[in-house]
Amino acid sequence: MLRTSFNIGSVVFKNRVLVASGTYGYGDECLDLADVNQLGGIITKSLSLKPRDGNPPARIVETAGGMLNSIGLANIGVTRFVTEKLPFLRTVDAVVIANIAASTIDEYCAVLDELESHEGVDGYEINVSCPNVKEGGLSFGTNCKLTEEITRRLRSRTKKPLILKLTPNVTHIAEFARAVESAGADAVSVINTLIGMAVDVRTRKPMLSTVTGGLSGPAIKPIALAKVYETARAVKIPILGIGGIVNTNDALEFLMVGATAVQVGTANFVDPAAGIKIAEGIRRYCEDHSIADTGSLVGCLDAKAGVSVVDTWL
Amino acid sequence: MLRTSFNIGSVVFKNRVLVASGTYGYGDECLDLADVNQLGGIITKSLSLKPRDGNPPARIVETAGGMLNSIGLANIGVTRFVTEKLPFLRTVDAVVIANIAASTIDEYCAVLDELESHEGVDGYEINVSCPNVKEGGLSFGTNCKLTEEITRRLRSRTKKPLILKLTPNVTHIAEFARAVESAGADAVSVINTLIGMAVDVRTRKPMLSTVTGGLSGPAIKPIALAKVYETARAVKIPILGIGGIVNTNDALEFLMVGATAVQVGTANFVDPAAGIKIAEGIRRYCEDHSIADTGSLVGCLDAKAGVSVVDTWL
Amino acid sequence: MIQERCPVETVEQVADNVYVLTFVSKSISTSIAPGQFVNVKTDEGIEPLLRRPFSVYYTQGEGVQIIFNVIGKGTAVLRKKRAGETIDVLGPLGVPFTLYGNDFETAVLIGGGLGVAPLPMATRELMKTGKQIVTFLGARSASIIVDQHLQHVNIATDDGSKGFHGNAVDLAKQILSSGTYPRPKIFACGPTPMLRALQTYVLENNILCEASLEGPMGCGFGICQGCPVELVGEEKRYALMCKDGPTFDMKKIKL
Amino acid sequence: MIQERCPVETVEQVADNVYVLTFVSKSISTSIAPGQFVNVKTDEGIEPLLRRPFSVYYTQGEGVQIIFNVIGKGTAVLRKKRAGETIDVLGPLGVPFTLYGNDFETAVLIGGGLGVAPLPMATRELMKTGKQIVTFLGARSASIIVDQHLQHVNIATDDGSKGFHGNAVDLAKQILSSGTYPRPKIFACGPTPMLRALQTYVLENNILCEASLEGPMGCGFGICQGCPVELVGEEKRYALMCKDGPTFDMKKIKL
Ligand SMILES: Cc1cc2nc3c(=O)[nH]c(=O)nc-3n(C[C@H](O)[C@H](O)[C@H](O)COP(=O)(O)OP(=O)(O)OC[C@H]3O[C@@H](n4cnc5c(N)ncnc54)[C@H](O)[C@@H]3O)c2cc1C
Ligand SMILES: Cc1cc2nc3c(=O)[nH]c(=O)nc-3n(C[C@H](O)[C@H](O)[C@H](O)COP(=O)(O)OP(=O)(O)OC[C@H]3O[C@@H](n4cnc5c(N)ncnc54)[C@H](O)[C@@H]3O)c2cc1C
Ligand SMILES: Cc1cc2nc3c(=O)[nH]c(=O)nc-3n(C[C@H](O)[C@H](O)[C@H](O)COP(=O)(O)O)c2cc1C
Ligand SMILES: Cc1cc2nc3c(=O)[nH]c(=O)nc-3n(C[C@H](O)[C@H](O)[C@H](O)COP(=O)(O)O)c2cc1C
Ligand code: FES
Ligand code: FES
Repeated sequence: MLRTSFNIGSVVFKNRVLVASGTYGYGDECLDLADVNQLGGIITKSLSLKPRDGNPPARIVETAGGMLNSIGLANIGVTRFVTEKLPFLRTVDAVVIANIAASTIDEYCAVLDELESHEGVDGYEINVSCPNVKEGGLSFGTNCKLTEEITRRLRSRTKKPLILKLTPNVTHIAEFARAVESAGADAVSVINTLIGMAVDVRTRKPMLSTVTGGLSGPAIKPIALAKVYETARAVKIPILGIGGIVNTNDALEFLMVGATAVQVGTANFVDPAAGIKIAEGIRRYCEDHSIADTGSLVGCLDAKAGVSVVDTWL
Repeated sequence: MLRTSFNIGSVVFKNRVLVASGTYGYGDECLDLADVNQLGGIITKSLSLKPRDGNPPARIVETAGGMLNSIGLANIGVTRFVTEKLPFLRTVDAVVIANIAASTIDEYCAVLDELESHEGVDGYEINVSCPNVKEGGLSFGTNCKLTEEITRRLRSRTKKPLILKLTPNVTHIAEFARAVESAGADAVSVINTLIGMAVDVRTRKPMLSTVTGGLSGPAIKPIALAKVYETARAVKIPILGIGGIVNTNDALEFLMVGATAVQVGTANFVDPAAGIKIAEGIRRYCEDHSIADTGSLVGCLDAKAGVSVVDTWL
Repeated sequence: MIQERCPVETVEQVADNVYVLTFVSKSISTSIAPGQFVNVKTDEGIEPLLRRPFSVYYTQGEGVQIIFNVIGKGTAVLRKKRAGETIDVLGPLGVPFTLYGNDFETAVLIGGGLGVAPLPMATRELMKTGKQIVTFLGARSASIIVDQHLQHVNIATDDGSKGFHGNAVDLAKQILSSGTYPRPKIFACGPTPMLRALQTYVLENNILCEASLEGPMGCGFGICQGCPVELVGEEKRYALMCKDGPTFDMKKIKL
Repeated sequence: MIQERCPVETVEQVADNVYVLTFVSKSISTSIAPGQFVNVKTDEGIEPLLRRPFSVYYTQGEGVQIIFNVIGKGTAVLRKKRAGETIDVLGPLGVPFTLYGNDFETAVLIGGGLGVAPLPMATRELMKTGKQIVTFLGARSASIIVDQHLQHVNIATDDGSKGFHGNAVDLAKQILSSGTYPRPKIFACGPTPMLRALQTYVLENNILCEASLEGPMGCGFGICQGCPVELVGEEKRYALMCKDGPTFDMKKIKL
């Protein structure tokens, strides 16, 4: 009998495939296309204290093997989430992780406190790729001290799993992983989108209303794998691997480099059942290779060359 | 009559398309496939003081819309370059830029001095994505102070155009651009490859012998464009835009976001005449849009939203 | 909404660079309503990565037709499809045109370029209601006009190569102003500039009008928030083109 | 070396999951030598991004043939090619087998799996030299054996479904040890494990042997440095598979 489950803290995920924040709404948008109960977990769209309209169009543009988005964290806000979405999510047989975004540390705390005061959320993923108003809009996620402080402040307010979602747009992601681990994070999600842009040569305008946006999809998979690999050699807490996963093979690569589980993002837009198919694919792979516990795939990469990730000759 | 030329310092490039370092050998490998005289410039494979064997196989793996390489800067070394390659390059009617790589600052200087003492090199591009032995192998390119120091040391040794090739694997590339500008660089090349990796799930081994390598090709174009855009708003010196350029449209995007010229890399492996076709395509575009000087395309992007590049909500 | 691998039946060229692809899907052909769309994964693999939304042009039995210009990656792939190959289709998606109700007597259909796409389905449905129908098609040139399955078609071309020399909106204004069409409601689809011109006209003259919009979509079914349409006089700032549209009351949106 | 858009003539299945694609190129068909390869852009666009190297399997008039297993992206595209479609081909590339010279009397051709690819061209060339030829083909199973255009073929299958139950190298050893083939030189192509076994044998018995190697390539013509082959007893550590190979003297390389 194959063991597919794993834990973060005391929370048990029935398999190692989750859907990534912002790529599955609040879990109730496409129930006729995919049975969310077969997922290891659902991570909500980032929730802010007040509802956010999001950015003007265009918010999306396709690129080579990927896509850019500039949604601007459009979301219904934590209050409406609690009243409109939590009731359904309580009925779901999958771990429910609320992703939180904010522009001040107090706001992060306020959203978390609000969610703590209700049933239904099993844990938190913190999106630190947000402009910090206090620092003139510099992203929290590119500032190690602030990321650490957010973690410490939130840690003191919840016993539920606290997952910090790291941005790849930094020099040494391992530094950030170590900082949040020491500040009490239960896990890290690696990676959020990479900053990118595209130009419409016909109009000479940026394709996105905000000029730049976040790059996701298969194009970023090699970068995401390297970031997970770097992180895995820096911390002991579980890593949720994210970036360009569209099939079972992709997911296995992430597990092998050290991810405890994976999140499927962009692929959901093409096939809302992608995550479920991948969970099934991992099960089949394990059976074919007579593996008894999907956990034995985690970090099984056979890499003699212990070279540093950031410092090869390029 | 369309003006296609531009200058870096006193050196005149006849058009805005160069071939990128490491993707065109020493310019003499595929003369029967492409007429290098039609290029704006040729940038040599990185030259080190001593010849380098490079890394063991596998050095290359294809990824979604891109490729990873871990060549390990295999090159014939500056001495053999001078005797075996310069004679041919002197006959070429295109700007010849020697790219220099090293593992100590003195070594950078030694290679440059050697090249200064011979005819045929019109300028230098400095590859700082190299492990710095003094700092235990940490890459020069991720250390702003060291990158600045390399620039200053080299600046004092040559009057020829000095181009610093920046790595994208940093939080704020603009910082590095400003630093090298203030240290006397004539231009910056943006970007070198992004660190990435791939796993062979069948063998559970990394696809590259060095585990990680450099990601290039269309997959990285959106990231490269954002880095060029960020750099263009930080410095006044010319920017050579690089990253995933395979056709005229790609090149125009780079010019529009602020690149003075572009470098074509990976595309050369598929079509050694790609750069020439792109130069021709830019010419046609200008004629069709009755543009008199390709320079008027540089930075012509119509982007009202003056948002910061690194700090959008992701 | 279902996701289905549908066999391609035919791909036929119907005008200059314009093709009609017919695929077989009983569930979609029987459930789709005029103005709704399907979201098509044009090819396996990751190029192009995202699905492509297409209005349903017509249905016959279990056959579902989409009509397209070959513009880029996705449509280049679709044009090459051969009978028997399959495409992965998601649909029906979006809110259809409101073709029923007594708030109008004449249905005025306006299509600019490939904006003709949703009109044949609408026409067939409207004929059942016994309403009067008049159609205005605009295009750059006669060579790209597609006017099948339509009623009382008036044509406008930018180059004057066929019908009225000008655009469809100006032609429609002219003819509607004659008053021969009582209590009109306009159903329009086309490029944004055309819809803007139309919006000005219908707001000034207080004419009922629904438009089918087009723009980039990430998912097509409401999970990516990638398709905002700016609202006017509403509490929330944006609607989603894929879920709240693609058809919108012209009074409610800012183009 | 030329780069040419070549029309595809046919794609025929010749064994289980094995196909032969014939394209038309006068310049390549007339200039290619046994052991050389062509580098094929299987599809326009960026998926797959890089060219795919293929040994030239056979030539007839202006027709050039490559033989392939459908393994991944590139070969999946090639299998679907239809007559009249074109592929972008770069070639001839690499160093051919050394088929001439008096240092051998018997040419021993060994092909493992699709390692058979370069052998028909070599056979045709060798027949002109009047040398004795013997061929050993190995495969997982009979269903994937391709033995056209060859001479004196001995077959080995891993599952024993045809010929010798075992691999081609062991079969070759057996038969060569009988001594019936004077002054042999081996020309081999196949998976690396097979070539390693062969290398051990030829070095121990001091038999002339050239092998055609396979591995990832970025460009195929020497500008990317992406295809190192480790050398032994040479000053420089690596040769380039694409330029200095793909054929190498077994004495000179470390597999
Ligand atoms: C609700 C809805 C319904 C639609 N119905 C139809 C339909 O019935 N028929 C149809 O042909 N298309 C329709 N579209 C548009 C369609 O989804 C594709 O965007 C279009 O076919 C181009 O896809 P592509 O992959 O060929 O081009 P892409 O490769 O996606 O784009 C190539 C280039 O063309 C530009 N481009 C994209 N779309 C357009 C456009 N419409 N006009 C001009 N340039 C463009 C892109 O910015 C890009 O630079 C609809 C879109 C929506 C949202
Ligand atoms: C000099 C030279 C000559 C060659 N001649 C031939 C030939 O005559 N016929 C032929 O079929 N191929 C030949 N190859 C291999 C060929 O170039 C391709 O690598 C192979 O066809 C797979 O390409 P693909 O795009 O279908 O698979 P890809 O999409 O490139 O690979 C799919 C997956 O299969 C793996 N893979 C790649 N190649 C192989 C392999 N050979 N065996 C097992 N797994 C693999 C990859 O790691 C990847 O994970 C030759 C290679 C070289 C260097
Ligand atoms: C349209 C879109 C919206 C996203 N919204 C969020 C979000 O609200 N919060 C967040 O933490 N990440 C968000 N992400 C990032 C994804 O969760 C994921 O980290 C990223 O897309 C990389 O994974 P992928 O390549 O599988 O998509 C979003 C991504 C996309 C494409
Ligand atoms: C195989 C390969 C070898 C490279 N070698 C070098 C090098 O020696 N020095 C250097 O500065 N950049 C090197 N680069 C980086 C390229 O010059 C270029 O910056 C990068 O590939 C991005 O451009 P592209 O996407 O057009 O390839 C190399 C890239 C590739 C793919
Ligand atoms: S396209 Fe994804 S929400 Fe509309
Ligand atoms: S494949 Fe590029 S050098 Fe050999």
